[in-house]
Amino acid sequence: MARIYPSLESALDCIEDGMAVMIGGFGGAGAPIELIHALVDRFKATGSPGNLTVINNNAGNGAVGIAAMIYAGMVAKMVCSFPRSSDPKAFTDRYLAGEIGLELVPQGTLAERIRAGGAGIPAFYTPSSFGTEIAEGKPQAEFDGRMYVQERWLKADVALIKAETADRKGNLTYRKAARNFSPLMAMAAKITVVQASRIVEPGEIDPEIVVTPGIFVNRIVEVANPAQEEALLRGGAK
Amino acid sequence: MARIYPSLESALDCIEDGMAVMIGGFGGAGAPIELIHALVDRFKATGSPGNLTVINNNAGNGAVGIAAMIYAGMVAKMVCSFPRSSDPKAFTDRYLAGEIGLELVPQGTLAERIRAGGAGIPAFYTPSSFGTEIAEGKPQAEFDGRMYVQERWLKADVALIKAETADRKGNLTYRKAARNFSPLMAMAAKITVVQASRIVEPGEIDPEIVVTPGIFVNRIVEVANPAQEEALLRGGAK
Amino acid sequence: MAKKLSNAQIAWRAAQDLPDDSYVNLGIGFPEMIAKFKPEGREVVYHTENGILDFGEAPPAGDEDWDLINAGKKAVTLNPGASFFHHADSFAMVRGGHLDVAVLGAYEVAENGDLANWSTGPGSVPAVGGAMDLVHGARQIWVVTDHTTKDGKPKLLKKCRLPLTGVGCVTTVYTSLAVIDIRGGRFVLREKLASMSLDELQALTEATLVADGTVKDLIVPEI
Amino acid sequence: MAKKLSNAQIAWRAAQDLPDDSYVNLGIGFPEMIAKFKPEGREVVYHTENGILDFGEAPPAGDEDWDLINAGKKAVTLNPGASFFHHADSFAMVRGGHLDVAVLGAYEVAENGDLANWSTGPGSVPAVGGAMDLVHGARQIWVVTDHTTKDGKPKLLKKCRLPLTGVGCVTTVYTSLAVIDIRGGRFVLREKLASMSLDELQALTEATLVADGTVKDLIVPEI
Repeated sequence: MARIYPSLESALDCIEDGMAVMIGGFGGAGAPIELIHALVDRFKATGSPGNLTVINNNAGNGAVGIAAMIYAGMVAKMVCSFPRSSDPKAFTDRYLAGEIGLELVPQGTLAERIRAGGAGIPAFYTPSSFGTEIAEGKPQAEFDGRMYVQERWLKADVALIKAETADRKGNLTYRKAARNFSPLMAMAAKITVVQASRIVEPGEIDPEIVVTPGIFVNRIVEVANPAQEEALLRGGAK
Repeated sequence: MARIYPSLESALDCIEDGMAVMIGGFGGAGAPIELIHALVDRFKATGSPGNLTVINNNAGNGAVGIAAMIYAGMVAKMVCSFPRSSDPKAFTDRYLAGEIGLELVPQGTLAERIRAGGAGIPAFYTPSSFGTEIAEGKPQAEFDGRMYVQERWLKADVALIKAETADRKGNLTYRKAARNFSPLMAMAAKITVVQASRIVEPGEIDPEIVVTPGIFVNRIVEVANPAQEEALLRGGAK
Repeated sequence: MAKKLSNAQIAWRAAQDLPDDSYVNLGIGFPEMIAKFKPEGREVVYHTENGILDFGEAPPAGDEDWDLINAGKKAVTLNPGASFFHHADSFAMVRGGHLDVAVLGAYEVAENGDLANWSTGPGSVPAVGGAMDLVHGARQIWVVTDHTTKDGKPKLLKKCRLPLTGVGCVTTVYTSLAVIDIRGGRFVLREKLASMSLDELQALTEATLVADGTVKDLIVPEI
Repeated sequence: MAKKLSNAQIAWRAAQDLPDDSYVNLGIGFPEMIAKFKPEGREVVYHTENGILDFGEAPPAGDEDWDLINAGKKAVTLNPGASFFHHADSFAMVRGGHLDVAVLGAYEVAENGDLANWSTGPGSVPAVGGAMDLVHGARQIWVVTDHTTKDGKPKLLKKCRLPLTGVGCVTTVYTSLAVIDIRGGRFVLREKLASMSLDELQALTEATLVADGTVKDLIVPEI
């Protein structure tokens, strides 16, 4: 059952060294900047949580958000589809130096693996990546005359996501294309931590328009005027 | 691209003998009664479309909706999870007489197979039905120490569904628990035919609350005050 | 023989164990009755397979909206904080392990946790609904049932004879005579009617009841 | 050598083939340019991997909403009838065969339809994005590309040398010199620049161009 947390720090106290952490967002849209930076601050102050596996479509841009986590040295491995950005230096330098791991997953497969994790589907077949080096070592099978690659579910210890509105029971809505991976990650993590721009009473979100039902949400913290990663970067944030 | 059709008959002219037809609804909620009865009327007048495979959670109740299709003799086989209802005589009599086929599918597997059909996932693994006679003959595999059953996608030639609001580009919303299987069926059928209580201009449905995006919809016909199957039955419809 | 519990009393007893802050699916029919007896102040959100979370009681007769029903096709109402979703999302909740408890009826339960509740074998119309998904999804699977069949034969068996719904899935059985947990492939007796001896209860149970000295009296109110 | 088409002209040519009433995904970068040249009156709905259907042009500078972006992280606007959805639904549209056309860039295309467009091999940071899903999802896969590499080497090959994005997936290639359909494992020349002979074009193409007498002139406006 979802609970409201009084601070970013308290909402994040479930994250420990070595955990797998899903982080919502595609580019800057949906990136939970305040949650991420509170986690970076904790790492800088205490040395923990480090050695994290971070799951996101990208691998950081500039020096904010996931890039700040990478610069801080708390990320051991990225699972993503597209570790490029307008300024991918944080990841690229460490990757080429062999200091950070990379599991490259086609974007649709990444989304489906996360959904599968949340939906109790341990494996599924997809045409994506068949015949490519991404498929090497994975079981393959023919269905109806076409070849497919078996992919496994992807789960995480914690998901950090950004919502537009949350009610006290954990029901969420998102803002525009900031939705992207967040509803899936909320399903696939043991503990889902949400920063919401607005927390309302149960019943204030029409049951017809709930995107993430409260059953998938554990911790909510209100961040009334959240930073937008892309806007930060274009504003020259370092 | 979705098109508005002027009549139930014209919207249904794509249905031919022997087709697989998904029909939305769980119990009476979401059953597209007007589409179904227009199809029954066509069959009674012309003898076609017959020999249909009908995919729905249930197998008809009383003498309306899918039960009317069965009574008319146009259904060769039901694919469903629960062929019981308050009055299942239409199906039960024919089933016990060997006159209609039944593929019994656990409800969650039915939903996931339909979604897989729409999502291009030819097969997936589920724990459901492991160790039961439903799993007999299906591939099974162990993942992370637990056994799972492989299930295949389910597609259809046509889906008949009921929406609350449709815009002219095919975006749909549903009414309460009348949503159930319909968004999945819209994805999994070659042609999706929608009866909508209201057709509006594009832009009148908030992009945030669209449940079925128009890409999954082909034909829309307005049925302004649709019958509700359960209400019909309780009203004594024969 | 001791006076056995009514279905309402079995439902009452199961309801006392509903965890606080939990998501629960009550199977259609008998298990639905549990909602009536939820202890005051305990926060329970109910899930129904057909796409509602946090539904409430039945509306007054005449006020039904037949687009607002549960998996048993009964009219329900919504609590504040309810949500609608499609069937694949609904069973993602089930299969993905997001429910705390699912409660089902049973024809037979075996001591290893096997459940048979969907088919009485050839000659009838089989109907499985969501049961095969629920038994492998929720963290705890409870069964509510009479302790024996109508003609007095055991329903708690060494091995199920009817077609299985799920393998090794049941965690607790609330019967008309006892509360029994399934642990390590054994029926572990937690509570029994005080008016009945262990031997009497064992005589109505095919598999061995493990009673380790902590068996309590099964006490329920008149309902 | 004949004056080759600019990227804008290649995009213009591809845009002329956009089917009416179609759902189209334009890959990030060069393919995005095609939207600018959509013929008047043709109804095309654009899909972007990150969860929007029916988005429109870029907003004026300064009016960007960075929560409203396409897969290339560029700010977009919405057309009436747009919708938002999550990534799994977005790729259900892709993988499930609901898109009519996806347009991608290429490092290499082979005559059997193999595409290499994601990795230049060891030493770089690999990035695949949605390309491996798109190539197996949309009904038609178009490639827009210069006909040769910067140093004049063929990009249309007998067999790809770089890591593959997809096998046998490309249906049409719009290059700076020609329009080529892939049919039956062959490059079938549909159009070429009039200023260039078939032999000259073949010399810049590793695999054989099948020219069956119906080759038309590739005519594009100055842009």
